[in-house]
Formats: sequence, structure tokens, C-alpha cells
Amino acid sequence: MSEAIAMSFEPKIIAYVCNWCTYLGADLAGTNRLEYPPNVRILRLPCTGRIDFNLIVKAFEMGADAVLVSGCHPGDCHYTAGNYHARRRWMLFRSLLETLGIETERVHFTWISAAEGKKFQQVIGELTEKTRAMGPYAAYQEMCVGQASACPEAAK
Amino acid sequence: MSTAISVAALGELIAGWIGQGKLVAAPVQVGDRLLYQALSSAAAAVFDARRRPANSIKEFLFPRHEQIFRYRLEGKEIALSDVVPEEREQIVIAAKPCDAAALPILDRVFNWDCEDSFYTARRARTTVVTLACAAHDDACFCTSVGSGPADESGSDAMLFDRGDGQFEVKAITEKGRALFGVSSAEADDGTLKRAPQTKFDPARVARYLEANFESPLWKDLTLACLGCGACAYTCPTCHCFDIVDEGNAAGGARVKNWDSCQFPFFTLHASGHNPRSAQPQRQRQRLFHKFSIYPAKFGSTLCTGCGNCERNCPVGLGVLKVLQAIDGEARRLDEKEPVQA
Amino acid sequence: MTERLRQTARRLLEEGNVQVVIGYGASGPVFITRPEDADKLEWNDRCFANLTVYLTRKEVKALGKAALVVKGCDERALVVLEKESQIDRAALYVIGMACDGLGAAKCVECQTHVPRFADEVIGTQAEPPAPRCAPEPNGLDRLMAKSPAERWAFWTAEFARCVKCYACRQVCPLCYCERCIADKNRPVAIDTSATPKGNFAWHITRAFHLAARCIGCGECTRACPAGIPLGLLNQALAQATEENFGYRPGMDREAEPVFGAWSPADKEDFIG
Amino acid sequence: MARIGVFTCWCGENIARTVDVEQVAAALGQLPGVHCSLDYKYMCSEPGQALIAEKIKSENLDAVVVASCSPHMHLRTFRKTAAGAGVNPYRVEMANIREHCSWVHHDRAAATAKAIDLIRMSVAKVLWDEPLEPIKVPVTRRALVVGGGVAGIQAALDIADGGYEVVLVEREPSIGGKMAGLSETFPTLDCSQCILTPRMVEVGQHPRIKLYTYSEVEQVEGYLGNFTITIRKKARYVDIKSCTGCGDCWNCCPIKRNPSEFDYGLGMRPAIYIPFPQAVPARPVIDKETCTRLKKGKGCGLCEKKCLTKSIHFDDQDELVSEKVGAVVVATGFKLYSIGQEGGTDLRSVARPGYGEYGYGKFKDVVTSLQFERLLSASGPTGGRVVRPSDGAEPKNVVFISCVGSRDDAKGLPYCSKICCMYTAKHAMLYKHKVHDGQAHVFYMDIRAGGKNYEEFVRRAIEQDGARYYRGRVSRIYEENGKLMVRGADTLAGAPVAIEADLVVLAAAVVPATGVRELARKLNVGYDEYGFLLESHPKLRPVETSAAGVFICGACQAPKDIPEAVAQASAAASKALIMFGHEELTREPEVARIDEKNCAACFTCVRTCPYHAIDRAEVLTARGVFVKRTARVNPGLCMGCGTCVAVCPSKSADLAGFTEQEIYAEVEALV
Repeated sequence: MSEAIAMSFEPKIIAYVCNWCTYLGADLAGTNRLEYPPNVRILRLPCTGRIDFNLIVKAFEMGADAVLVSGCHPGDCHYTAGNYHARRRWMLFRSLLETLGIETERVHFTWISAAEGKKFQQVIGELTEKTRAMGPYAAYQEMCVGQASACPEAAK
Repeated sequence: MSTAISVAALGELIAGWIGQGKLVAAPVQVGDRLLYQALSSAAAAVFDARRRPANSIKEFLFPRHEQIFRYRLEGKEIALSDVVPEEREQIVIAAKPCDAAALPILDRVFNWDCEDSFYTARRARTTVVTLACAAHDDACFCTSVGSGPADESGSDAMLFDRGDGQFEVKAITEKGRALFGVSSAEADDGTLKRAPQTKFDPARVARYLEANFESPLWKDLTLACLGCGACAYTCPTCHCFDIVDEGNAAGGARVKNWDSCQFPFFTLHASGHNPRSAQPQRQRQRLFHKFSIYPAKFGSTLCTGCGNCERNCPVGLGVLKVLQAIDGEARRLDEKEPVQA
Repeated sequence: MTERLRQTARRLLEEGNVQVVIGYGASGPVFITRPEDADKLEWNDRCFANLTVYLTRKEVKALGKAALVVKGCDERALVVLEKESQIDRAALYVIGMACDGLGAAKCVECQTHVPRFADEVIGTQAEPPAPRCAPEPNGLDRLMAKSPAERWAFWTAEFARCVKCYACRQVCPLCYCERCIADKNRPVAIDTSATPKGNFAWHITRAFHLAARCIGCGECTRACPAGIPLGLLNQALAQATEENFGYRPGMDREAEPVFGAWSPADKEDFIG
Repeated sequence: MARIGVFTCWCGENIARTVDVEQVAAALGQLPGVHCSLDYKYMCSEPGQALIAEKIKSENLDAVVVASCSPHMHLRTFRKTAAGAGVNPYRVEMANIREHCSWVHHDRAAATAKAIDLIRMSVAKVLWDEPLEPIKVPVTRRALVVGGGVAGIQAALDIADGGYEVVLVEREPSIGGKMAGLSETFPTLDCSQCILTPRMVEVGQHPRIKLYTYSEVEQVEGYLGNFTITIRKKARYVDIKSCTGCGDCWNCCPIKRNPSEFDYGLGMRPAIYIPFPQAVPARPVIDKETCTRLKKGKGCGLCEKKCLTKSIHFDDQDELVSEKVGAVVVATGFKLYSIGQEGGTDLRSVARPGYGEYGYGKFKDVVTSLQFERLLSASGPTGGRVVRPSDGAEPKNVVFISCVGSRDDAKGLPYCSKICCMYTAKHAMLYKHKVHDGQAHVFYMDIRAGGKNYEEFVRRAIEQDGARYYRGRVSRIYEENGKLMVRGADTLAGAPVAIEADLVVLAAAVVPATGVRELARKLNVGYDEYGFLLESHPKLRPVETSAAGVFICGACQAPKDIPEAVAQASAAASKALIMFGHEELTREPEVARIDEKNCAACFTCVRTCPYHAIDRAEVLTARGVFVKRTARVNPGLCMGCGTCVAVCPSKSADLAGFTEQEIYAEVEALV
């Protein structure tokens, strides 16, 4: 992709975060006025344990170029173990995405605590730039607008 | 003069049609399955009078998914827009006569009270060229529902495999003549010999159905049904659909999707009540629709005897076995108590 | 073996131990409720269906206590169903058929020719098991050797044929939900349409709902009228499950299922 | 159609500087369902809240979105405002356009566009937000205290003195715990028993304390405010109601030489015994492992014959009793790390190598700190005389080794046991007070004497009582010429040290009491890898746990000394008393629920729930006929994490406040 497009392209990033760590980490980034690119849209859920893989798929269907899933560090879960359950799911879910040829670099998992405003800033900054460099997730977006057809060639 | 045409010539014709921007569909080998598909090149078309594709041609007239209209949220208002109609001409070639025979059946359904303009428009711009059958398998029963391996119903032209790489062409309608320009006078006389035997009597079945809505037979015969839609979705005549809105906060479309009476939620009421709560009841519904309800309304069975339901059923069920069992039961009853002529 | 199977069925029904014997008939699954019908049972190389799927069907459950004919591969489903509280193993009589393979691709690498948890096993395994078909190059390995973009193209083309008949779901012994998420409309997690988008969402969901559960019977692939090799997705997940957790669903009645549990030692090299 | 009010806050200049609030308000006003959209300088101010309340009433709003700061800052504020004006508080959403937008972006256009998106998401969610009512849970105003050590005693007395009944369960035949066996306590050198036994007696006589000694918690059912506890009363073979504690039985028992648990094996007791003279209840118990009659089923029976009140019952059986309580205080305390054996404790993780080279268990004169307490105690087996267990001689050189197991990642536990530095100083001091010509030697890693008068106390041990402190580890202890050779290092002097010791005292690490993990699982309380129970928040909720209504205090949470344990016990008691101050408790209604009609009863959620808040249940008709099985959430236990929703394949589980529909609506607003 050309540099000109790369510069004009604004990635759309959807973030699913837990209420108690990453959401507060983002709050702290705000309190400390830590600037980061305005490309991320945060959805607040109680716990990473609540974040189902269907939500990740839905984010791509909504045209996300990258999805961030973030919660409390292991051992710090507000609900003792929600993040551990989530971690297991993501581990296997990633292998499914790989098998399907879905670009796993566009699904970013991370732990950001309520104290890690700085890390939140960094993660958003890096993910935005990485996604900008990768370009729009055209493959998924084009697939999503494709119509049903008895002709597989037509789906291309 | 001979009207035979070679496979190569057929390929050239197809390539020409594709070149003209027409959508050409034919059986295509996909993995271990033969499936009707739109062609991207003529070479993919399979002209095999001995094999039957696992799906049907109905998809080209009644697609699995179709937008009816689109909507957009504009402020607090909703703006509707029509779907731009597809205007491409379509040619389905090397279709099975039992697929083509479904079209007149579908015509009646989509036009009997109000016209389904989407269907009718597609029908008008579609030409169907069938390839008469040169073989049948255990699942075939076209002759039992009044059809046959060279049934011309629904076909615009028909090809007959001479066995030497040449096909006789018989134009049946104006559309067919327009495609080939010529027509063979004599039909292949070998095909009927290769027709499956009659396997049941549809009239007797219909009589039995009328009298036996409640019968332990239903459960006994259909308990193995797992409730998928493989039969309905590969059936040339099944035509149930569901209408849903699909979209997001900005807008979307009202769409029409295939549906199947074999799905448990097909008849689920908003109240939570489900009048067909068990699988045998759903199987019965399908049989009734095909061999009692539709015949009563339109005078023919809603079935062309293609046998796809059985071939595609994960547990080998299909309608034929049930019909044969019913027919046997009906005959036994008839022999006990002969019906008044 | 067929004769012994019939004898067993007849005996079970005569003794009143079970009310129904679920087995293979001449052209598909049969539900034998009378001893005199036991002769309708067959054992041949067309006995592909995984009959455990019927154990969770309410119409079949209504027939009463069942005896079920299983192959060693199908049997793994019983272990998972038991773990997930779907069956009462004690209220089920399992007739295991020692099987040399039915000539399907999955039979080549089968490690469970002889059922291990059956109440009764009929026949013995040939030593060594007679190969019924040539080993196929592993479809998953071939798929994974491709680039991600090629895999995406592969699945895009495959899913384009999906008409959402749900045969893959209905035939699966572990898809027993009362109401599938695909049949829910508030909210719509998966578009009902058989569009590329709706098909991707469905197949991702189907595969992942079977993650760490799928026993690899391959019925989904066999049932698909469009010939989509759905089992590959399950195989990939099964491989990842075994690599990461050393867990093979349905192999060990004592093993703790992967989901519902966790370990502080779970791998997280993919988490930033 | 919904009637949503959107209120965009300027937060003075904090938002308005970067986000064009007027443009935002205008854009949001265009959305379907949004009935009015306003901006104002400070929404959280009194006039700001009044504005919201006024609009709710005048515009007849049924949902509110406030676009301002973090919901962690003001969601409660605005919920209260909305509730006051007649909107269900759970139909209030906040869009965080300050912390997540205006404070972190500089580009005005981009920040404004993002603010609009964030508010759109909130509007989409609030459209689906269900009105919720707080969950009311009745409270049984009665507490269970598990463990009758000093922490359990304190908690029980505080709750009972607060006017509520307490059920106190103690595993041993008497309450008192570790403290009852201590000699004197640092840093004041009070006699431990002198200060504890009056409290024990108080417990025994308190009209509102029901005491179960020699009993254990068998099973816990229920939830916050409504627990049913099954208690196993172990067969004691003595009817403690009719028994007067006269002592005829234990004085006549012929099987006298059994190692005393209370004296850690340094003293002996008969087969029928009271653990120590001041035991509460002062009633004996028969040790079925050593009693001839109980072992053989016949013979002896001397005690039975001697007992004038006929209180001995050899056919006694364990008995299960059920108690209903509303709160639980866990005070199960600690034990010492098993230093002698290979991985001798019930530590889950790795088998630890132990301290075989210190010869504990091999050399009689190597004792633990708790054993040394008994040697120092006036009520101990030696009457308070410090002697060598091997020959009864007075030891003239005593070596104290601290951090045996503690702070040792390789062989023991990484954490500090906290109390050892202090009691070792005390031991050195008390030893010197008893053996004036004796010499105490202390090997230490660091001296940790943080606490009121603690540092002064250690200095006293060194300066006044002449204890010699060596900063270094002991590598080996072995016997030579009837003496114990202690070889170690003095890292400050940079020289090896070898001491001929008469007695060695090991300050073994503090580990949780046996069986605490099992108890924690019954109570759904978390624990760390060592088995210490987890508090809800290390700073702000130090005695609460992940299980609502279950509180912890004392050394079951972490090693701690008596004042800390007592303070924490009072804190736990006050938490229980706060609960009991209400007739019913209200809980946040944002909890999970199961669509029982569609639940396939796979019970993955049951296995997953971190709070064990989901039960296997049955759906019955009104007449009680079985329809189907289902999972069922206990709203009293559910904490609202939603992990069940994610694992439910059919999404029959859902989470109020964060329903599937609400979340999907939010994502689908991101067009």
C-alpha cells in the first residue's frame, strides 16, 4: 500500500475492556493527559470473562480494522478468575482464526491494570500505528458486503 | 440433417454466452460433489447424463438470500430504497429434467395470488437447457410422480447424450430455439428404457394422507430425522422462505432467506407455543405439503422425484422411503377395503 | 457380528432391560422396540452415522431406556455428553462394535477401533486392523502449509457454497442446545442470511462452540450437502487443545474439560 | 419510541476546550430515540443535576445519557439524580468524553467526532437498558466464626456483645488456639494465658455464643445473609453437658504417656484428657487412637466406672448439626512449616526440600519456636523451667535460627513470616531471664521490628540481655561429643561461626492451618498459592472476601501478630455487625440470569462461575412436575462478572446491565 494511502487511512479500532483494570487504566491515561491517537472506541464490560469471541467477530463485521481485548493482569481479576477463563478461550480462539486465515495481528490481547495509564497510551499508540501500516482490513470488509451467490468466483 | 453438437462446440457456445455478459450455470465438479454453479469459464461445465448434482437449479431463480429493499436511518427518519434489479440473462445448461420440471411448479407458487416480481423477472430472463438422463440410481423416482428422464416440463431445450461425445439438441420453446437455432426431430429413444421403475402410486398416497393425519406411522418412519434443511435446500421444489431485517445502527436491508419446515423454530409462535413441536410432525408436514396440500391446490405433486432429499440426508431418509411405506400401507388397507371407483 | 448384534438386541428387549435399541438398519438408523424386529439391525461398512446424536433428542428419549450401537470413534461423544450432564450413562446400555474401519478417510488414523467404555463389545479388532483405504495426505497439514491469505481465500470459496441448511449442526452429537445461538434474534450475533458474512459468523461460531469438545467423528463434513470440509476447523482446534492442554475430548472419563477450568500456568505468549 | 435525554457536559473547559460540545449536542439530537440533547457547563454540579431532573420531568424522559467524565467518577451521582426524578437508575448511561477523549486528544475535529461516537454507543445501549431493581436479600442475623484462637475469640465476642448470636466452631477440644500455648507476649511481656483465658471464659459463658469445640465445618450452603452450615461434631465420648470436669477420669486413665498436642509432644497426657488446665470448655475428650477401650472395643473402661455423672459414652458417634447464619468469619489461623520433612506440609505447588540439615526430628534438642514457648511457659511440661528435652539439663548455650522456611525461595517460602524476629528476641530475652548464666545466639537475615515499641524490644534483647546476633545463615547442625554443633556464617564479621549449642530453636515459617483450602472451597473464598485466604482488596477491603458475607481475620489471611489479628478480628466483626444492622441487604442488580426455557443444562457455567453462584436446578410445573433441568443463578451470590455469558453457547445466560442485546447495540452503533 502506498504511503499516501497509509497517511490518509484512519484505522478503526474497537476495544473491549474490563471495567476494573483496563477501563480505569484508560481513565488514568486521561487524568495524566497522556495523548494517544483518537482511533479507538472503548466498550466497557465488567470483566474479560464476559467478552465472548462473537463480539470480536461482530467488531470486524462492523468494519473494525483491529480489535483490542484487555483486562486485569493474571491474579488481579476483580472477579478472581474471569481473566483466566478468558485467557483459555482466546488461546484456542486464536488458533481458529489462524486456521481461517483471519489476520491475527488485528486481534490484540493485553493486560492493562488500573495503574497502567502509560501502558494504555502505548498500546493504543502502537496498535493504531501497526494497523495504519497494515491498512484497512479489506479482506473481511469486502467479504462482509459480498452477496450470497451460487458462483464462488463471484465472491472474489 | 443431424443436429448433433459436440462437447467442444457446446463449450464454445458457453464461452460465447459468457462473453456476452450472460450468467451461465452448469454442473461443476467441486471436490467429490457435482454442484450447479455459475461458470467463470466454459471448461468447468460437466456434461454428464449419468450423474445428478447434489443441489438444484432453483437457486438461480429463487436464491438462498435476496434483498427486498434497503433502509437507511437518516436522522430520525428512515429512508427506503429499492434494490437495483439484476438484469443479466441467465442460461442454465446441462440441468437435469427433474430440476427443470420444478420450475412450472414454482411458477404457480410464486404467482398464484400475487406476483413475486423478483422471481418472475428472473424466470423471464432465464433459459433452461436440460440434459436427458442416461442413468438413474436407487434414490430416483421421477416416473412415480409423473415425470421421467426426458421430461420436457420446464425445459427450453434438451440435450441427449449420444454417447460418442455428441449431443442431440431438441429445442422445446422459443427461448430454446433462440439459443441453438436448430432442433432435432427425433428424441433419443433410449432414455425411457433407462427410467426408474414406478415406485409408488402418488394418488394412493394422497388418499392415504387425507385420511391419516394422525398415524403412528409418522413416528415410526421419520424418527431418524435430525431436523436439518439438507433435503429442503437441495430440493428443486421446496420454496419456503423467511423474511428478516439485517442491519446496524445506520441501516440495512429487508431480506428473504430460504427456510425449512424441518427446523424446530420454523413454526414457533411469538407466544412460545410450537404447533409442530416434534420432528415427526415436521416430516409429516413436508410430506403433506408435497403430496396432499399442493396437489389439492394446483393439481400436481410438489416433487419431481429427483431423489436429492435421500442422497443429501445425513441419515439416508428422504421422501421416497416414507412414501413407499405409506403406499404399502395404503395398498394393504385398499385390499382390505377396496375404494369405490 | 451382525448376528451377534441382533441376538444382543433381542435379548435386551426380551429381558426388558431396555425399551429401544438404537442401531443401523439397511438404509439408515433404526429404533428397534420389539424383539422380533431385531433382525432389522445391520452391521456393515455403511454404518457411518454417529448414533449418539439421538441420545439428546426428545422424541427418542421419550421411547425409554435405550441401548445404543456405537463404534469406538462415536463412543467418545458419550464421554463428553456425560461430562456435560446430557446423558445418564447408568441409564444407557452401550453396545460397542469393534470396527476395522469403514473405508472413510478418518478410519485410517483411527486409534479407537474397539470401544472402551461399552457395556458389551461385539467382535474383536483385526490385528493389525485391515486398511480399507489408502492414507490421505492430512487435509489440515495441507491447509496450514498455505499462507494466511490463501487460507482465507480457501474458506471464502468454501463458505460461499454454504446454504445454511444446518446439517453440520443437526448431525453433531455435541450440538444439543435447545436453541442455537444462530436461531436467536435478540441480538443477532450471527446473520441468518447465507451471505459470506453470515456464513463466516456461523462457521466460526460452530467451530468454536466445539472447541475442546469435538471428538472428531467427522459427521459435519459428511453431512454437508455442499461438500465443505468443516471438520478441518474442528481438527485445528483439537490439535491446539491437545498441544496446549494435553486434552483429547472423550478419551478420558476422568479428565477435566478445558473450559470451565483454568490454570495460572496457561500459556499467554500471545498476550501483549 | 424511547424518550432519551442526552446531557453533554463541558466540564468547565476540560471537555469544551477540545470537544465542540455544541456540535456534539446538536448531532446527538438528531438520533432516533433522543428526545432532547443539551450541553451544560458542569453536569455534576447542583444546577447541572437540577437541569437533568427538570428535563426528565418536563420532557417525560425514560432514559438518560450523560456525556461527561468516567462512570467511575459520577455514574452513581447521575443514577441518583435520575432516580430522584423518576427514571430507573439503570437506564442511565455515561459516555466518557473526558478521560477517554478530551484529555487525551488535541485535534478538535477528531476529538469531537470521537465524542459523538462514544455518545452514540451509550444512546444505543440505553435504548435497550432494562429497568432494574436492587436485589433484596433477607439477613439471618447470626454469625458463624470458624476458629477459636485469639482472632476467632475476639470476633465472636465483638459480634455477641453487639447483640447478635454467634456460632463458634473450633476444631480442637478447647478454644484458645496458638496463643493459649504461648509464654509471654512481645513487646510487653504480658503473660499470654493471663490475658487470653479471661476472654476464653467469657466466650464459654456468653449467652449469645454457641460454642462447638472438637467440631469442624462440614458443608456450607446458601449465600450472603442466608448460609446453612453443617457442622461435624466429632465423637468426644464425653457428654460435656453432664460432665463437671472433675478430673476423676483423666486421673484414673492407665494410658498416660501419650504426647500432648498442646505441648507439641514435649509433655504427656492420658488417653482421656483436657488439653490444658484452663481449657474452655473444661471438659475432657477421649483420644480414640490411644484409648484401650475404643481401640479394642472392650476392656478397661476405668474412666466410665469412675465417672459419677455417667458422662462417658464409648458408643459416641460423630454428629452433624445444622446452623443458619447470615455471615461467616474465618479465623483459622496458622501452623508451622514442617521443617524436618521433605515437602512435609500440605503445600500444593512443589514438594519443598525442607531443612533436613538442621536435624529437626533427629536431634531431640532441636525444637521449634512453639515448642520453646511451652518450655518457657509456667503451665508447660517443665513448669517454666528451660531444659533440654534430651536429658533435662539446663542449656547454657541456646541458638535461635530465624527464617527457617521463610524468605527462602529455594527451600521454603518466599514470604516473610513477620512474627519470628520479634518472638525470637523475646525468646532470647526470656531465656536469659530464666538462665542467668546462659547465652542466647541468634542467626538472622534481617531484623524486622516495625511496630509500636518493637525495635526498642529487640534492642533490649541485645543490649540488656546480651543476646548475640549473627547476620547470616546456619548451614548445618550436627552432633559432636553430645553437643550440637551449629555451623553458620556471620556475614557482618565476614567469618564462619561454629557454636556448641545445648539447644537449638528454629523459627519455622508460618503457614496456613491444615485444611484451610478445603474450607475456602466450601465458602467460595479464594486463596493464594500458599493457602492464605484472599481479601477482596488488599487496602480497602482487607477483611472482605470474594464471597459476599464471608470475612477473614487473623493469620489465615497472612502471618500476623496478636495485636494485628485482634484488630482485624474486630474489623471482621464490625463488617458482620454492619450487615446485621439491616433487616435485608440490597445488592446491585447487575447479576447474571439464565433463560431456563432455553438452557441446555450442560452446566459449563456452573463449572466456570468463580463464585459458585450457579446451581444445577430443575424446572417444575406449578404442580411440581419435572419439566427439564436447567442452570439457575443465585442472585445472592452472583457478583456480576458475566463469565457465564461468554461460556454459554446458546447465550441462555445473560448479564443484567450488560446484556447481549445491550452490548451488541453498542457495537452496532459504531458504523
